[in-house]
Amino acid sequence: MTMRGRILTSPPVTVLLVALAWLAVVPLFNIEPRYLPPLGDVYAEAVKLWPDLLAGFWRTFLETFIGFIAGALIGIGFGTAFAYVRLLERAFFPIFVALQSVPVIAFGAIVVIWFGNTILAKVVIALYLAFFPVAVNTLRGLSGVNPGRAALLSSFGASNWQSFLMLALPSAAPVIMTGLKLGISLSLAGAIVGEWFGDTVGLGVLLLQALYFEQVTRVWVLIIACGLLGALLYGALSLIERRYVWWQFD
Amino acid sequence: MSSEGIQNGGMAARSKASVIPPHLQLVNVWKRFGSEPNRTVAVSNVDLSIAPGEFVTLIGPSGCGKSTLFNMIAGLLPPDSDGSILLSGQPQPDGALLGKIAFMPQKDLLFPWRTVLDNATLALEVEGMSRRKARAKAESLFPEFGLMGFERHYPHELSGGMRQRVALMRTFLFERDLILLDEPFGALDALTRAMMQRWLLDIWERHKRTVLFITHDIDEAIFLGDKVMVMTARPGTIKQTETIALPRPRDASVITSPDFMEIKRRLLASVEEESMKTFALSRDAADRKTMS
Amino acid sequence: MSSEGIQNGGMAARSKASVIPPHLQLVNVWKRFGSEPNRTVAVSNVDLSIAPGEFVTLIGPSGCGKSTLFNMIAGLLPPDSDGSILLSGQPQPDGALLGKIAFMPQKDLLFPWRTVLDNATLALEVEGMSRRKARAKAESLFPEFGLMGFERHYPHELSGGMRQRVALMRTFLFERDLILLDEPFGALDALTRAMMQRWLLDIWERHKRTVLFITHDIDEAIFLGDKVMVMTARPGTIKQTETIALPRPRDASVITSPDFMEIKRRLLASVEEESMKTFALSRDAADRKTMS
Amino acid sequence: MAIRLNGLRTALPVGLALAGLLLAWEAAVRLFGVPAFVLPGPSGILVTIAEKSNILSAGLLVTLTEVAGGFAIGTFIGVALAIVLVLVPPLELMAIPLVIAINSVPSVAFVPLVLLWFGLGMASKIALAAFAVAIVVLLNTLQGLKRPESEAINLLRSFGASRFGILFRLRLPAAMPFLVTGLRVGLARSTIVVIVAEMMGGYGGLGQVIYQATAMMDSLTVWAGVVVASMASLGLYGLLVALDRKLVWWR
Amino acid sequence: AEKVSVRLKWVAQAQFAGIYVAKAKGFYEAAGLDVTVNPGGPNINAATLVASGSDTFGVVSGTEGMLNARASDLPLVCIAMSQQKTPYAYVTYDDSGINSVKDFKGKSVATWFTGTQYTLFSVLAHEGIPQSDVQIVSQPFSMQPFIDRQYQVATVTLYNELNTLREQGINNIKLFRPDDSGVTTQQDAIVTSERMIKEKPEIVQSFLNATLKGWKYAFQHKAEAVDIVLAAGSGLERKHQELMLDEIENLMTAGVAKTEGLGAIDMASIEKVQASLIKFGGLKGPVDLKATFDQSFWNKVPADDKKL
Ligand SMILES: Nc1ncnc2c1ncn2[C@@H]1O[C@H](COP(=O)(O)OP(=O)(O)OP(=O)(O)O)[C@@H](O)[C@H]1O
Ligand SMILES: Nc1ncnc2c1ncn2[C@@H]1O[C@H](COP(=O)(O)OP(=O)(O)OP(=O)(O)O)[C@@H](O)[C@H]1O
Ligand SMILES: Cc1ncc(C[n+]2csc(CCO)c2C)c(N)n1
Ligand SMILES: [Mg+2]
Ligand SMILES: [Mg+2]
Repeated sequence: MTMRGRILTSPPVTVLLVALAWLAVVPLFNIEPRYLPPLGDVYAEAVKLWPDLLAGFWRTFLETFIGFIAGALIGIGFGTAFAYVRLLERAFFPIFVALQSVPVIAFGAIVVIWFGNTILAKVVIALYLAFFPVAVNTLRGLSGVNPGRAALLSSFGASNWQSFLMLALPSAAPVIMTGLKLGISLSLAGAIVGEWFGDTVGLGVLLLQALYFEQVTRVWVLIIACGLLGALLYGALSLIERRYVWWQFD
Repeated sequence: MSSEGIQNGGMAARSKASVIPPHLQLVNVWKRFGSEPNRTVAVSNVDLSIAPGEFVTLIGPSGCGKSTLFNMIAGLLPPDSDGSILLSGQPQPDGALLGKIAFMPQKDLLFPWRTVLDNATLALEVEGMSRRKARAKAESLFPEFGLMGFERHYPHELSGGMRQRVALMRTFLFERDLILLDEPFGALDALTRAMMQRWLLDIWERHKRTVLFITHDIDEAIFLGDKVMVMTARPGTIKQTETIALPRPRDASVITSPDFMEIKRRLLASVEEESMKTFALSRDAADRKTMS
Repeated sequence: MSSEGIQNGGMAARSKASVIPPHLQLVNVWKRFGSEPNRTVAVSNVDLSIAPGEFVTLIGPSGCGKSTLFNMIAGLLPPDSDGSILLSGQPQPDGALLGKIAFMPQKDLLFPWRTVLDNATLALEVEGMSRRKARAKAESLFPEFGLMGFERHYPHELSGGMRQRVALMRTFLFERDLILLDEPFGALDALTRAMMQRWLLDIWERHKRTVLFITHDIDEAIFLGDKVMVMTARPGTIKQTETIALPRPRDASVITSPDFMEIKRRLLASVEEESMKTFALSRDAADRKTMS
Repeated sequence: MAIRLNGLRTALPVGLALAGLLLAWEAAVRLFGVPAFVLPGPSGILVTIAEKSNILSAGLLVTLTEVAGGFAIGTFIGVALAIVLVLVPPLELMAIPLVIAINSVPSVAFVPLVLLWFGLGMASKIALAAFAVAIVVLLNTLQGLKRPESEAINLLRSFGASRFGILFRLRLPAAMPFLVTGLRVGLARSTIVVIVAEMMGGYGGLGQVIYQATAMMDSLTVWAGVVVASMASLGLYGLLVALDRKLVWWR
Repeated sequence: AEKVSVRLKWVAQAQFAGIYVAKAKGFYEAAGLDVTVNPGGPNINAATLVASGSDTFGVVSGTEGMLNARASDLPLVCIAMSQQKTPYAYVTYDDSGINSVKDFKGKSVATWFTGTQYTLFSVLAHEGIPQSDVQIVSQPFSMQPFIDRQYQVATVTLYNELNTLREQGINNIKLFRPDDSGVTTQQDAIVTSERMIKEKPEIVQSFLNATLKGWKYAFQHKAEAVDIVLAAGSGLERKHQELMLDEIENLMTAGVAKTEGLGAIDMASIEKVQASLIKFGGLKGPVDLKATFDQSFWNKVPADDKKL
């Protein structure tokens, strides 16, 4: 059972199974290409699109990555400030929760006015979306530090800075990680949609064009590419988590 | 009756104190939480005095204020202004005690992201010792604490008894003459616990520090202590101080000796009275809660 | 030495069994986990026999297989095929025991989303009793269990002792003649624990069920039991069965009586030997771990 | 009295901060003469909200219907699938990697396809929201359903409970906090995807209002739409927090 | 070289061939300009980007869009018009029972709400149909809903969507052209901001000269122009772009362009459009046409660069 389980759950096997199912299902049920094009067509389209696909993948990755890192750093900064300055939290945290609900994607057009047509506009959208989950989770993690441990450190005569570095940050790290994992997928969505506000390269651009020129097969290629990028980013974070932040928050 | 107990305990401590100053002395220490009408008096009117090198155990029912008292002695909570804490005869203003006393809290509170070794050196690091030096110093204690070979393990890989020994090692490495141990063996099963007690006495006899030790377990209190202090139900105060004249070094057989039995019988009666009170108190509280 | 103990225990049980069939009988019960080379033998060659209405306590070092044994008796784990479990003389095939025995696990396992009352009626609900009827039945037990007024509270509002009483009430409401209690008081402090023990005896004397009770605490085992069984370190087997002839009803003073002391001394020696073995075992395991 | 004072104490800092921010915004816009198409002042936006209240409320109604519908359907599907998977462990082994793979595709990437499949009406937005919600709810609920320790499951088994008994008495209640977390993440994703889908093609909704206003260079209406959308999504968030308290009352 | 940018109204495609050719062939460079071409998309407003100064120039909207922009106080100036005929048409299936624009009554008609809706409004006004009699819906940038018959009438551009439909084998359709209803609007205005005109008129002039030169070259070397476009946009289909360029040539060389040259602004048609917009309420009042459509730059473009 466990042996079989391990084989069944390994990613390559899943990919293979899905591919086989795809191959079988399209002719079997005579599915129209607009619902699901044959896998062969999708593959051919991917090959045709290859250089653009690669360039787009890299560009979208860059936007997501820079936006995410910036958003994470700022988020951790604000979360920390909120955790340590009660008044700041009481005054601004509710406003932040409200701002989190602002659909930036809806006024990407204006973001482009503000930040120009550079990569910056997409980065800012990705940043904005990643920022909130990270800030909220940082606050949650830091304010959930076990008071017993904090007391222990102060009984050793630790300074606030020592307590922060030795205790608060590591004990909040698992919660912050959760925030980061939420943030990265939002960042990717932000980067893709951000590209719809005028750009030349990127998975989002290709997606938009594919729709404009009614190329359903290409939409599938792009969905798979987006999924791959998403899995890559999320997987990298999970790996970092498993490696460096394996303990539990209590 | 209970006020008499305090008088006696206080007197005895004071007369001893006149020869060499007591290592730790508490004079009329109170701690009140909140303000009327929700005031909780956690600790009331505690006077006590501990000589250098003494091993004093403190028992009392759950919630009677033992941990609160420890927090004050460790400098984590200021006592109310009507009392004072003296260390080797010196009164200690608020905040002055932090960093002066080795304190081991009720739970082991190991840091899960640090290895056993790095948990042990925590206090040394806070004091600013270099990591290399701190580790070298800690490593030399590992055999004695029965933790050889576990230096690079993480706390979650240890059994309860081992975790407790790591926490103790951490406390011992923070080299202060006065050690406060808040129920260090509370989470252990009875058999492991018995072994740890004997081991602790062994360590103590070799390091000769002053120890103040909280427990719920009368056997443990008698087995370990030079003196056993009994606290009353909340508001906690010292009700009785029993000097344990059992010879040292003590081993397991002491527990079944008639002298031990005699002391235990006396303390049991005293403690039980207090336990009953807490029981009644908690019931009252619940009643009040359900009514409101 | 230890095989002798088993023989004696087994013989005694069997001779009793010929008069009225024993309530519970285990014959050559084994439990092995995993397959070679990672096989763990948790329980080996256990023979025991409990008469109806008897209160049997089981002690043994941590990890010796006590909970595994209980899981088998409760029907949660099938014993290895070379042994069998008999209930009132009837052999029980796999799965047949589920629902026949009232089992209280090591943790209280109260459901935080249920009120105290609804936690107590859990087993009745599973049996299909209507909610109204189940509640009525449970409510009548509240005074006896010292939980009056707490019916609508949630578990997190209770103290440890109260939670444990709710778990016990849940077990008692699942009206089966055989009750398995796995260290019910393990998480309580010594004082609360002492009170709970007396209370449990009181309840037991009134309800007269057959009880099999796991503990780590020798005092507890002697104070409560008609018989104390000692398990060896892993692979756990019954090493010794001690009949406790102390008169009932027992009260706190029994603990300090010479008879009690005598039994305790005997058991202590036996248990300590096993504890030392586990200690050594765990060290071996750790050594092997660090080496690999 | 005490409660009112407490309320005031929490409201006061936020109120002051909010007022300060809005004033600074208005002042900056006026002082530097920022044109409306770059950034209008809050007063202008407020006035526009009032003026265009019928377009906005019509759009809001559509968007809310879509989000709510998607939420309901997505939650149902997510929970149902999670239950099936927990009851049939081999299925879970096979399905989970697939679900995780699908989960890593940002849901906005599906917008074009879903518009093709379900048309421009509300159905496509509901489908997208349902999809976004179902995936997170499935993963979270599954995690919650598997949360109970084996000891608790064994306790119920010892009472003679069946799989379903264990599911309803133990697994489902234990999964509630996880479900709520899933809903919270789902809310963020579904509002984004619904608004984006409305912009890409729709007969109504706030996304379409914002889209048309963008095209018509009517930046005040763009901002009015954005503010209304934010308020609505904040309201939904509040609703979820309340639901959290209701579903997970025992914490 | 002066760094400037030009914002397009849509994604890179042959619709903007002249711009890409001017850049690729070095016409801009020769004019002392370092031009970045920024594509547009469905969700951004190119006009706003130029007005705000984010982009220096733009190929945005058309007659109605310019009027609307000025009515919204955007400091935007049109310096040339690319397409001389209305590039839009309304399509319906042969079996829809719709035989003229008059039959739109009671039907659902989709059009782009990105300014294009005003053309529809004008057409309806000219045909004497009240807007409220027609169910007008916002058309997405995909034709699929029309293919699925989610509405009876859809809007197409002659250079793109119409070809898309044909490529998908949909030929059972008929077309209604605004010009046939007497509505002619110019599209793809080449614009810049008032500030540029005031501060750097010479840059504006250079840009316009090079752009029109690019267009002329594109029409003279179509295959090369398509190559250049394909290199600029990712994943474009050659065949589709060739068809697009053909149609764009039709549109850009019609009307006044035939006599006066590429990019000419047809003030007469603009006045007519403005009058009809005001008539049905699409515009509150007349705007300053002189300021909106500045012909002075176009007039100074060397004939060689613009005359066909
Ligand atoms: N910060 C606080 N505010 C209000 N009440 C407090 C506070 N800290 C402790 N108390 C109360 O003071 C009383 C004493 O608590 P304390 O933890 O000192 O008891 P304890 O004797 O250590 O109990 P235990 O044996 O269970 O550890 C308790 O009733 C507790 O609820
Ligand atoms: N499912 C299992 N698979 C493998 N090993 C197991 C399993 N369950 C228990 N064990 C092992 O069997 C041994 C006995 O475990 P058990 O829980 O019965 O001990 P115990 O006597 O109840 O200990 P404690 O006093 O700590 O509760 C342990 O070494 C444990 O690791
Ligand atoms: C939402 C949307 N708006 C416009 C178009 C068509 N389109 C592309 S470029 C352009 C300008 C023509 O001069 C037009 C009208 C579309 N497909 N989708
Ligand atoms: Mg305490
Ligand atoms: Mg156990």
